[in-house]
Amino acid sequence: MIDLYIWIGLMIIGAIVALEAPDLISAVISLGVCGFSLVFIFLRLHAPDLAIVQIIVETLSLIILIAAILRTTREDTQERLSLQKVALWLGGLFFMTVFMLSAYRIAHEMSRFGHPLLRMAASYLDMGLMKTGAANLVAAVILDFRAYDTLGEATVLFTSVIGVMAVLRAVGRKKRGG
Amino acid sequence: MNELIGLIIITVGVVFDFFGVLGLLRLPDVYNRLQAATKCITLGTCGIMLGTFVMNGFTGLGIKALIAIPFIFFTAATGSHALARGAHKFGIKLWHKSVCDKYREKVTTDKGNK
Amino acid sequence: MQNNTQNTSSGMSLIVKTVARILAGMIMLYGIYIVAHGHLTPGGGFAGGVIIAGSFILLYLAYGATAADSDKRKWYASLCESLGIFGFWIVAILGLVFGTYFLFNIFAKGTPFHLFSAGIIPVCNVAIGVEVAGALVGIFITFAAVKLLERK
Amino acid sequence: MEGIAMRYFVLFLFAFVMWLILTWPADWQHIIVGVIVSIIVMVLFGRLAVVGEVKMFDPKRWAWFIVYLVVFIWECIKANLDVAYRVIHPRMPIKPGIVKVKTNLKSDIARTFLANTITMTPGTLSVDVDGDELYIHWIYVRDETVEGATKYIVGRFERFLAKVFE
Amino acid sequence: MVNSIPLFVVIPLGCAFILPVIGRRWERAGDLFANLVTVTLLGLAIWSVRFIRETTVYHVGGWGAVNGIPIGIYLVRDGLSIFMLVVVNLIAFVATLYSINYMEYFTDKTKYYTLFMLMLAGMNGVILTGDFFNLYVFIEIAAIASYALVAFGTEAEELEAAFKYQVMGSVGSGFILLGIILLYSYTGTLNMADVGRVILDKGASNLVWFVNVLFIVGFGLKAAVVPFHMWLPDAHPSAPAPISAMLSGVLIESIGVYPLTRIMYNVIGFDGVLSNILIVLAIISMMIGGLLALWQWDYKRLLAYSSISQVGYILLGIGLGTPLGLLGALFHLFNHSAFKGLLFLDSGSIVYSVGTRDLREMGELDRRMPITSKTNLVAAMSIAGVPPFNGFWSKLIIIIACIQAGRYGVAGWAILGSILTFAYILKAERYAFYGKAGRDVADVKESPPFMCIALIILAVICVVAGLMLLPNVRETILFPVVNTLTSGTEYIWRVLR
Amino acid sequence: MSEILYLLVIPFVTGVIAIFLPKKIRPAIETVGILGSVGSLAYVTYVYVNLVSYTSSWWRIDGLSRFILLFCGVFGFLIALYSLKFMRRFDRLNEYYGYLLFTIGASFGAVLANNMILLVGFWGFLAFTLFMLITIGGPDRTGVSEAAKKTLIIVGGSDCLMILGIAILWLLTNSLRMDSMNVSVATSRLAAVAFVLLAVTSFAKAGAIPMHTWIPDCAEFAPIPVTAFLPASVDKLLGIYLLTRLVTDIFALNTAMKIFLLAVGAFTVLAAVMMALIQHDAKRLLAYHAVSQVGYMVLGIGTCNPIGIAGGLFHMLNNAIYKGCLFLTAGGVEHRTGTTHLDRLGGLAHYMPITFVSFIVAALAISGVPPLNGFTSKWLVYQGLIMLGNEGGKLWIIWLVAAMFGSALTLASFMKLGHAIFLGQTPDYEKAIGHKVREVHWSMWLPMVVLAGLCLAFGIFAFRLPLAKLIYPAVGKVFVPGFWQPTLATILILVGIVVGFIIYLMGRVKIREDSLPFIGGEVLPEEVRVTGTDFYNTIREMSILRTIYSKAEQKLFDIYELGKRAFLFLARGVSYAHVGVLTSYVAWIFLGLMAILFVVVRLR
Repeated sequence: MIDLYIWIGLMIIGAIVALEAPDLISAVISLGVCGFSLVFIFLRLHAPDLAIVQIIVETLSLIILIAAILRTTREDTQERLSLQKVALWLGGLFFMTVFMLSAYRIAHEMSRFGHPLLRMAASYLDMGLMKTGAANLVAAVILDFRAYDTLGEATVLFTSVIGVMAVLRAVGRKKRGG
Repeated sequence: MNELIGLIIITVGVVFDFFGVLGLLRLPDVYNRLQAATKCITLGTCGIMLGTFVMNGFTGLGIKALIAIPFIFFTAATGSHALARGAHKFGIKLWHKSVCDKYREKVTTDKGNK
Repeated sequence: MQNNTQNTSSGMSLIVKTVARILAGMIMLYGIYIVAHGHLTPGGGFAGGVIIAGSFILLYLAYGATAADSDKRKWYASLCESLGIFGFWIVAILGLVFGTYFLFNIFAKGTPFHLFSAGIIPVCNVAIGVEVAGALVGIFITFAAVKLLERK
Repeated sequence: MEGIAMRYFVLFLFAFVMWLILTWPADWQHIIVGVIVSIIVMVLFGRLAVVGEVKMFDPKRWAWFIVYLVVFIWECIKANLDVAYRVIHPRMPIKPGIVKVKTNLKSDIARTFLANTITMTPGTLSVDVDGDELYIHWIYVRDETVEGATKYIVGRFERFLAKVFE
Repeated sequence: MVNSIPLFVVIPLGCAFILPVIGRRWERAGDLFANLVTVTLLGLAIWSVRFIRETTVYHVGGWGAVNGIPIGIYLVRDGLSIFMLVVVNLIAFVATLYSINYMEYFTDKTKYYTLFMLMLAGMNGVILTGDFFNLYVFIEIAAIASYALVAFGTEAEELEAAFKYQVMGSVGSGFILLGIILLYSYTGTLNMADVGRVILDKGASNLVWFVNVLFIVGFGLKAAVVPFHMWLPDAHPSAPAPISAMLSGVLIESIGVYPLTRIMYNVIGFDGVLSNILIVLAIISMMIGGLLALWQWDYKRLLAYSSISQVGYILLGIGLGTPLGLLGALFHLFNHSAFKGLLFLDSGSIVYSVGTRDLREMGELDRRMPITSKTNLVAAMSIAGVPPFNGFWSKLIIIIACIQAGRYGVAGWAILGSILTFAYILKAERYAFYGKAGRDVADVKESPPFMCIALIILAVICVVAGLMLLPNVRETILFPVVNTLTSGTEYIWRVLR
Repeated sequence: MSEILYLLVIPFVTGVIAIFLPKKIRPAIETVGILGSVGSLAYVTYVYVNLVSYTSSWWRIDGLSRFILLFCGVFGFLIALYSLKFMRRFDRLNEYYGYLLFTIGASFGAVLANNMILLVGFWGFLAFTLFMLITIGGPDRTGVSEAAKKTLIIVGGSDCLMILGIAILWLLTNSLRMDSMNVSVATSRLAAVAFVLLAVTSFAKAGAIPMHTWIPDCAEFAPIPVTAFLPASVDKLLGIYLLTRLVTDIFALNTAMKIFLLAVGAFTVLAAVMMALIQHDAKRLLAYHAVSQVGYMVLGIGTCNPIGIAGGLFHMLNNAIYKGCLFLTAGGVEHRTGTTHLDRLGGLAHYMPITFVSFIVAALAISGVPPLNGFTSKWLVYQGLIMLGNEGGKLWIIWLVAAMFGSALTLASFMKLGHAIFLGQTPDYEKAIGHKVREVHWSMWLPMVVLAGLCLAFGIFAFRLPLAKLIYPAVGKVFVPGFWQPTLATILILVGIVVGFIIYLMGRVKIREDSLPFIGGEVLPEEVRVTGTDFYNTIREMSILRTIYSKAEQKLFDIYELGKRAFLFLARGVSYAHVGVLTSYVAWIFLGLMAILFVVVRLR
């Protein structure tokens, strides 16, 4: 368990460094640290497939981010330490403290880490193959037991695409008006 | 036996991968690093794939590992080519000790002609 | 795309274009494979659809934004998207039409571990795959068009 | 146009074979679906399939292709060792530069293969193709002139590729 | 007819999916199909009213319970759902009718109708679902469609508004999702009734309270409760008028107030602390919304702020938790949909004819646009709570409920909010319709026929909705709806039966 | 039962017909309007005669509501008649008659209602019709719309208070029937709150300080018939009706509440009449008097003894009569000359004799000059106040003096008004309006004459006619102590009149001294004509009053303006938080989340 905390700590450090690094490229690399720590956490939690996906995503996004930086500028504009920023930081820290304290209070009430409470899922595991005939249990769940959700998710995608197309029209209005 | 041969091939692949990464770190500019990355890492990865194939034989997994090899060759070469070209077009300079840059001459003359 | 095949002035270099032409079909094939085996192996409509879209996006990337910017192509993508999800919808209401439940698994379940099994799941996967592919290509073309517009 | 029809057919074959490999071991369901899928791919991308496939059914070309492959793999391994040597060597014996070479190959696919081969072989990386001129990044420039560089870099593969694709 | 339940989602979804296909060549397809769909849905909803006393559960895909644990997705139609369905589909019907003419001056009507149908399907899905994750998915559908619709005019400020809306909406969705995840990890199930049962068994622990807070923030964001309201005054005015009417009239209620109410009352169980939190939020919303509306010169922005204030009223009734308070809240919800929809449609008519949203540039419109001005008057009087218009009755009930619950101070705030409402809405009336014109209005004409018909329908509803409180009528229509909420966790057993 | 329903149906149905008639067919609209009002009057007379008392859970008729009903009908008819000519030139005639009839119907409903919800429904609807009638408006659109807005905010806002009061009553008595309530204010603080809320509502309707400020604005900008009908008569009737109901039926008051009422009444009498003195517009001046007279009614009812209440009710009736008459004369003047601004008027007695005579009668009545009706009712109020003194307590003398001083000031201001409009120097009307000034049409002077006649009749036959037939049934037989005895009250009235003359003369003398040297012997040009209003500048210049007046002109004593300022100040403060920066908005969200978390942690 302790190694898990180490990785999580690394992630948090990475995230903070990424936020505060004066140089964009260091920020991006810290972000990479953050992401790859996640990979190890996945591995540690016996989810290699997720880890692989995470590696790919992380690598890709790192490349893309670095490319973006190369195309723009390496140096971030140097900000002075203004009062507003300090306030923002303190506020954020305060919020995180409160939120974390609350989260800590509820942590012990959740089912133990890595041992999910099987209630609905137990039925899926028992009768997934038998009732749906799908060898891939994930497919059985998302397209049969909970196909309605999947229809919804497909609709979300559809909605976003139609929305993007609608918003990115060249001309919005025919006449005057607001 | 297949297991052993596969492992050996994979090890070789990993060693080549290591060289590639070393090159990435040591070599001076984008183009040289691309050289190292493309060659060593392609071969390294191919080695791992081949090893996997040898270990698994003609199963679904093994076959897929096998057909990944040509694709990796294609894409890695093309990718590094595209990267190099893009880098050059973007204006990333060669290492200062480079001996010549025919491509820059060509680009500048093209611009002059226009 | 035919018109742009020999047009070297836009897009990436000849090598990338040629490789893209060779690979596009294979990528698409792989995408379809993922979609079709969604109920047997990890993957499914969403993942496969993305790969299918990838084959088109690869071509557009290789041939440049101008190749992608076409009202007709956008329309085809949009059509794919709409028809894909409309297919899912049809499958969903089949249950209602035939007097059982909405989204009921109305087809024969078949033998597990075979391609033709699991009732509506592969059909839905295909529909989703078509939708996702259309959606991503559509978005890509739309963004490309916006970028061209900005350049103008 | 016979050429175009041929392209479609070739792509169909390719796709079908690919499908069979992917779904190994194939049963009748996979084959049926495979035919459909290959037709879909053929219809969508047949127009784009690479020019010159008419020559695909010439066994002599296939033989040359195998020869080329052998040479290529050998060069490839050599390339890796070469790079490994340069990287490991403490002083890094490199003398990089971009040189121009010329090729006699005409078809797109041949040039593509040439460029990719160059990329995969020792010390060279193709940067751009412009007509029959290739710009090559060379990690250790032995000859800056066009002719010399051509002989060093292109010469090894051009004839095989000409036999295969031209 | 249990099979009619999924139709509320299926029909608009199908219309949305097919419209892009057929709408390319056939420009009028959107007008025709969208109106057909909304008419059908309105008919279905009204037809459903006769089931208002019973709870019907629909098992999507035929997946019922295994060992008493639901494994599929349940759709639940009870009194509250039917009531919400009627509200949503009524406003949707009027909005589509209005769009026939109004959307003429935007391009690409087909996409507009597609998004509209998706938003409608999302809202209906939220109302009908009995499953947490499904709730989230449909909230997202409705929300994403509304993001796009807010920016439908593609002007810079509209895009900015949509961006803000999207960012803040995502924050809200994030909280909701976090809450759902925590609940799932706590109970191991997603079905609302089942979650409720597990919570009943395990007791309300700290985790449930944390989830409560997350839901209040998340749904409060969707419902634009102060201090989570900042997106609304940008987003709602930017949308085309029928969409503003939908957003302010029903969207914030159906994806904000309704799920919050449903979860608080029927799943987790309502108690005094929640009541206090909701009441305080409600009072803040009422006052701040009203004050900001008073400060506005942009008519649609004024209306948007007033929505915040009115949502405060609804939340106040819900927070009281007494049957009378709930009756007032639900009735006010209905009324708010009607009059706010009408007000936004009227503002749309003004924009359509005069071309401005600035109150100072309007004026003398009572002569130029008689139908618009009369319907706007009806709506304004409704929102101000002048008898016999509908807003009066709900305001009356809520204030009496406050007194009945012994919260005199709250009643005082409600009165103050009400006076504020008078102030800002009369400001709008005065400048838009009765005051001196700020620009040349000689060539301003009344809006096209379909728009006028839509306005008149809503105006008639505003006038006659008070009849729902007549004895015998309220027993059949409103009381069962209130009973759904007051019976609290009875819901669990009705669904799991 | 059915009679009562017909009472509502007649005006509402004719109103709906009128409102939906096309604007173009004016004769039809006018016919419907007149028919509706005549029908209502006829039917209400029938009900008055035949239905002495009736109670159900929804409706109730008793002595009090009977005569108020009758007078609502009478005023409705007179105004409709008067409007025939006057409203010709207005645009939205169909709406005008429609809302007029609605007002008649709603006032019937409000008076008849026995159920609190019904009462508040009709009550609020009256605010709405008032708003609409004001928006029919005159030429000054900005002023009209502002006045309409202000009116509805004050009246409608006070209706919200009424809802609150009703809710508290419901909590206390568990009933909404007005006849079954008997709440003692002394028993609980809630009851006192409810009483104050409901009283404030009635103040807003009747126009007592501090809820009076809509009346002057409304009078200035709304068409004269509207002002004469609503703020001057029907709203007064209803407001005082409600107050009477509260005091007599619903609540049993304690001393503190009585003092509250009396203080409001006394202050209203004085403050409003002081404001009236300095007005330059006839309509505004009359409006302030309308407010001032409400003070007497409140004083009368605040005494809570039968004489006082009888006096208050009688004064309400009288006020409706003479104030209606005064507004109608002002309307006649406006109709002919196109203005009511006192600086531009004068010498009209010569041109409009009938109007002048009606005006004089009504003005004397309002000033409480015997034997006109105003005298009688004021006298009853004074008697009520004296009775209050007999019951104990020391404050009654203050109220009495205030009332009498108010009476004196009223006379003074009406001398000014009469001088400025009908006497004084005649400006060149033909130059100003382009035609000769004539007497108004008969349909306009007839209502004035009828009302002036009523003033006389109610004054001379006060005890035989109005009190015996109308008031006593409402409050029970009242023993009036020594009517023709030279009591303290009558002496004070005469003193009041003398004081009024002195103030009037003070103004005259001072102006003469100041202005004569400058005028010299020249012929006065139009610009420097001495007008009636200038005389009263003297009062304005008095040192203490000057500050108060200047503050009043800045509307510092206007509850509407005060509220507006407060709200706008708050609104500006709140709007600073809405800067449009996304980050700060998101920060708000998190702050809110934290706040709720804290609350949850604290409360659990």
